[in-house]
Amino acid sequence: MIDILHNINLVANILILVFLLCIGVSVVRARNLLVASVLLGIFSILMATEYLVLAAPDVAITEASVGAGISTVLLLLGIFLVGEKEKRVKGRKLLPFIMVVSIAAMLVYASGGLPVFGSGSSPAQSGVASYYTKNSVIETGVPNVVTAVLASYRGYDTFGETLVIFTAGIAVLMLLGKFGKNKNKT
Amino acid sequence: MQEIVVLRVVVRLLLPFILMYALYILFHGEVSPGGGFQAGVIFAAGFIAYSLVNDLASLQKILPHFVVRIINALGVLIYAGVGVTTMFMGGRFLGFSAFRVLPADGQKLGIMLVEVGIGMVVFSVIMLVFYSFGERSGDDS
Amino acid sequence: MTLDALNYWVSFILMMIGFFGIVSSGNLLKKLICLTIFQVSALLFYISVGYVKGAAAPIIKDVIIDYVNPLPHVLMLTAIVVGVASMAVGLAITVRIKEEYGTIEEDEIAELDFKKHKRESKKK
Amino acid sequence: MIFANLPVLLVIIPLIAAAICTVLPWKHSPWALATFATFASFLCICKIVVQIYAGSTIIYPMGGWLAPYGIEYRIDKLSAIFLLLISGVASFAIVYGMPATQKEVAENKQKFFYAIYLLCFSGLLGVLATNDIFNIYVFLEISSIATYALVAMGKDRRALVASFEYLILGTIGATFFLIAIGLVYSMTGSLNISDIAIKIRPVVNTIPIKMACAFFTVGLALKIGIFPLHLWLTNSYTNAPTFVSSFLSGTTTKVGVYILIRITYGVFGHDFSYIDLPLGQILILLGSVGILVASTAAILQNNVKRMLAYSSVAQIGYIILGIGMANVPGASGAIIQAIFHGVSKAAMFMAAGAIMLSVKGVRLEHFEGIGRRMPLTITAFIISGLSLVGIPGTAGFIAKWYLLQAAIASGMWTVFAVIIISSLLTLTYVWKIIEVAFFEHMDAGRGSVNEAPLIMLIPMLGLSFITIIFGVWPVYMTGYVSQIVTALFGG
Amino acid sequence: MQFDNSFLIQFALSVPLLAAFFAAIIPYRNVRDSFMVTTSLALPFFVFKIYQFMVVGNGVLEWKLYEIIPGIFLHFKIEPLGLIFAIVLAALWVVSLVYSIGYMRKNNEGNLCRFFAFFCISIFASLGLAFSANLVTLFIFYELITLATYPLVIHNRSAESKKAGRLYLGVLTATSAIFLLPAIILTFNAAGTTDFTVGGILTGKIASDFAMFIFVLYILGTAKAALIPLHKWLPAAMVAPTPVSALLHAVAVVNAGIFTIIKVTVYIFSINNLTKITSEFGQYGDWLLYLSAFTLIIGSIIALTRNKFKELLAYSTISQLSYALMALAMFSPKGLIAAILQMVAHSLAKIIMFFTQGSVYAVSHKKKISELSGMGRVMPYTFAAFSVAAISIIGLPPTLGFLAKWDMLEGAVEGEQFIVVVVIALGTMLNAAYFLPIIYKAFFEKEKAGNGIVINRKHGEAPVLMIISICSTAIMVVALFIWPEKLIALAGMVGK
Repeated sequence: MIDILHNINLVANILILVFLLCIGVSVVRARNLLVASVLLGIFSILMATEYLVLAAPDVAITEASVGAGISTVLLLLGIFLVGEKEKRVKGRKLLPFIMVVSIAAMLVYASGGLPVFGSGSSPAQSGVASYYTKNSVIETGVPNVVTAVLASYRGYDTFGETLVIFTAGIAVLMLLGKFGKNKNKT
Repeated sequence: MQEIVVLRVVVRLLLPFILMYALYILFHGEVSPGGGFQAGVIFAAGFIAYSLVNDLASLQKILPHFVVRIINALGVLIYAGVGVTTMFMGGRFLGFSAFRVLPADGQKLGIMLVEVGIGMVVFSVIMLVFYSFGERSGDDS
Repeated sequence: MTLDALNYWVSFILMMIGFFGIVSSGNLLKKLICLTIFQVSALLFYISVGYVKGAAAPIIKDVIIDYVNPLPHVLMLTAIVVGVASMAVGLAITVRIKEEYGTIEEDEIAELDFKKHKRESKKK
Repeated sequence: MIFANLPVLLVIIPLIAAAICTVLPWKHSPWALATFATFASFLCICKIVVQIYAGSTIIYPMGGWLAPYGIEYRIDKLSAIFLLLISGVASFAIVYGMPATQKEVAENKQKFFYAIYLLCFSGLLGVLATNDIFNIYVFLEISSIATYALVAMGKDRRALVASFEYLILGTIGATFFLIAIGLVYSMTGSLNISDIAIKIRPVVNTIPIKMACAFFTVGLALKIGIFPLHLWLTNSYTNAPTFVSSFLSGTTTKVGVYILIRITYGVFGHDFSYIDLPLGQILILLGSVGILVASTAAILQNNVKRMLAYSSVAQIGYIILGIGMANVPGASGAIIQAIFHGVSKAAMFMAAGAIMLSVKGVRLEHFEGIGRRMPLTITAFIISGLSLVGIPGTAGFIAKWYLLQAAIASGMWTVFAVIIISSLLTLTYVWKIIEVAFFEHMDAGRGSVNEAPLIMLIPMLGLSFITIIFGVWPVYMTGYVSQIVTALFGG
Repeated sequence: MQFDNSFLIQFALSVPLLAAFFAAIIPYRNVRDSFMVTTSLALPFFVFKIYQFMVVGNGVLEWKLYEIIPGIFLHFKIEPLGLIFAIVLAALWVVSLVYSIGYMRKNNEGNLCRFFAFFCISIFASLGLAFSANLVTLFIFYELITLATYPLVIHNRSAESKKAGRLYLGVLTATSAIFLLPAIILTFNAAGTTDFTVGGILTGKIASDFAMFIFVLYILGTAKAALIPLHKWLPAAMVAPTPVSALLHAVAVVNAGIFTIIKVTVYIFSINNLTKITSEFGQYGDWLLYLSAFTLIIGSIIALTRNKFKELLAYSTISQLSYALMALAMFSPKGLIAAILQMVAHSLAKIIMFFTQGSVYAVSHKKKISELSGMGRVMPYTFAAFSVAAISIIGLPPTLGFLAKWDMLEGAVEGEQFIVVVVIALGTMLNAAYFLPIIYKAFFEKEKAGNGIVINRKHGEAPVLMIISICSTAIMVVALFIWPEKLIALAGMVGK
């Protein structure tokens, strides 16, 4: 039963990846910013599904709510302020393309040395991770290992994460804020 | 903006449920996917939906700017405060085990508090960003 | 079959697609959109690293089965936040640029700046 | 309880202060709070440095979870000296920054300004203190995002474009860094630096590790502003507010250098990074070319702040040279250069800012006759400038001395020549300013130009005298640095 | 004990600084000048004390401050050569100070505070150079001299003086940074120390070709010695006020160059070692000899063609310096003594000449040789002193210059380097050829009216301060011819 499941997973995985590539390309090619941002939303949703397929529900939820939700809303707001048309720029395509293709080839070559996808015995699995899955319930009493690691084992990272978004909020406020009533510009 | 009655009514009906769901995600995050971060996002999404059908001013009436700012600061302070408290209770920074006799209980409590802090920060930051953009667009149009 | 490395490949290729977008497009907001793709690809890479064939999501049940690696998930939650945060700041800056310059096209901005620079050097 | 938790206090005091700053109502209170927090963490660091000078490495497991399962803070001699640099420069800069910020930033935004400064500051400290490679990424992002915002607050609209460039490049760099972490993690299964350093040995020659090394370097090169990737640096230093450019020039790039040293020497090992991989040659090449090109560019500039920015690129080139040569004197030279370039460049930006505030401009002609009107300010500027040149008796000379020794030791005569020639170029652009400031007369139309206020003078003079003090009595510093370097090469 | 014999050095060094301090802070002219002069009088006293302590009661004087760079101290140590340089400085500083006070008053120049402050600081730097006990200390003070004299060169802030100042600074710093500093670092790496030690520190440490390379670097690095490819800064610096030119060309700067080269030759390489090294290169080994001979001849020939008094003096300085270098390049003990004597003799003579030029300019604003006719009878004392100096430069008795040339010739004959003999003879003729006409004009030619020369004898002789300083120096020149024993003895002690 597990086997079938994982076959289905594999098929879904491949399909979604192909979709992702197509949408990624079309986002880059889209001339209209509105279209691009909506496509980006779809991209995020697909990504979320991919995470679900890869058994990462927490990340999936977050990606769905942030990538598809919040960032799309922000982009739309931004586009509303800056206009949706993108000017077509000539030239400056070929050199980047060559560079990018070469780097991509290098990376794909490099990924040959990586541990096999989905193997349970790779160092990433056998490292600290196994400790978490074994002991988190005993040590923290929290069955959701991700939450346990997030909030307790690596709670300090999460503190940093909170501060990152806090910083971003203050930054946007400082750059754009009009603080409700008072309307004096910088 | 022109009136869209259906949408307004629906959103107004949905709003409590969205908020409830957010709280569920927040406090049920230990046994099921989700946690403070997602909760904050969804909580904010509810309000944003509200302001999309009504206008920004009416939203700022029920959720004023300075309140959001205070929630924002408060969230960070809760998170840091938990850590400092644990230091005062003889543990390390963010060492929740110091809260209770049983380490696990302490961890449970600490994680809960921390998640609340995260939720507050995320929610308030999203609202702040939304407000800032919204106000700009408000005086551009 | 050699589809084992497919996830890695796709994440790298996506990354490069985003990179291409950043370099080749002159519109600042478009750059931001491509930047998001660029970042998301890294997420895909991590989650793929953490995946174990046929393993369950890392929420401990009573029956002992093997779970996927939770650590990359945690890291990626953080990474997602970082991504959206930098995008928000970028958007804010873009809006301000639009207000100050009246355009968000790179070349036009450079043109305006160059004019200003020349005026300054003439002023002396 | 306090002393046990010093390592974390030095980071979270500014963070908590930042959170409070955003809701403070009164006029000068945010600045007061920021100053207080900066000095508090500076004091913590001093205490720690005293402990470490005694020879102990401080380890602090976050949340009581021992490494590698939890995140740990690990402060050794290397991180201590950089902590001291960052917090010292910050303490001087924040005192200096009050009048400038008063003029340059709108009243109702100052509390956010100071809050973001505090976040940036603590982010940098967190990077230096932590021993967890992903934690480095997180705190680096805190400081970077804060930096983008700070740069964007510049009065000139070009500041916005500069900060946008910075944001794009910085994020790309960060993502490269992230991918590199992912590669390393997938091969070692750990995130703790000391743990990785052990676990990486068996797999060190696999392709992914080499890729990871390359990715780390590229990402950090973007953050540091190594020569071909330096555009964001010059633009943002030029257009940022006075306080910001004096703070950033002293701190951010240096933290990047720290990470580069920590990872290439500490994790991969210098023999692997610089001998097995061609990294050494690449860094040396980029460094030398960068030094020459950037110094020449600095000579051609007419805007003094931009000149200083280019000179920063050149000086970073020296650091890269030292790191790339990967021998004991080279590394010592790189570290000393990093520290004292931070100090003196901060002082120079402070002086330039003070002059800009009183003369309403930083172009070369605005400096005419400044030597008479603002003697102390220009003194600070010149002392620091001479330290950049490497005049004997300043700390810059010590760094150059070590770098030349390194060039001889590794038999790289071109590098030797580059260092010598570039110090002449440096002298040229510093001298341009001295000549204008002292041997030109200020035209009468400029109105009354007075010496900068005391609150701005004390920090810049203090910083510039530090370079002299350590240039004249370098022995303590050199001894300390040699301990660091022996640890890097021995371990 | 460290303190007991080092306090003399500290006092001697502190005297010019004190004077500089007075010059900087005291706004009232008379008070300032009197303070400076009285302070400056202390320097000869201390130098004399040092002389007594060292030579009479042959003790060792050194003062080690602290480690500048790991393994290298800021370190002062007095040895005969440095002592000679210090004596010259002490004597000529007082004189030139008195003179320049007179000069500046006569031409009522501005910015006197800054002028005198830097004047004294450059003396301080030269003194530090004279006392320095290792290469790095020497380098520091070498640079300090350059930096301290720059404001003097561009004292009247005209455009041309700025250009000249740039050239001055550019050549001197560039050469010292490109050649001298690397040479020092290489020496440090090869020998493990940079202390000046009798018998040299590089002896037997490195291959002779590498040693020759380092030696070349040293020679190129000390552009203050104004060998021909690197001499451009010297004529350029002539835009400075005359006392400054005197200081630069007679007392501080050029002597610093010669001093550095001699010091390196004696205490880093050592004479014998260098003779060995150069002999290995056969004919090419004597490149320094040929180069200095070339400089000597060319400098004199250019001097012949000049009509501007100052330029003529500048080029004669160039040729005179290369006398010393040529004597040194023979790498024989006699040659060494000759070089040192030449250094002293040239300083004394040349400062007189500059003073003369200054006085003439001060009283009658005449700058050209052609205008000098008849001046001798208007300004008898000045031109008498000038003739003494000219004789000394040409190298005739009864002057110190004669002794220097004599030793040079002796050394050349002993070393069978007859080219030197020829060159010296030629040089002497050339010197005579461009100095005797001046004396002749000044004393025996009638003052012709017309072609732009206005006759006025109202100005009379120069102010008394200037006359005093000139004549006293002239007396020194003669006196040192009559009682040279102590000087020669001291010169003989160098490198022993």
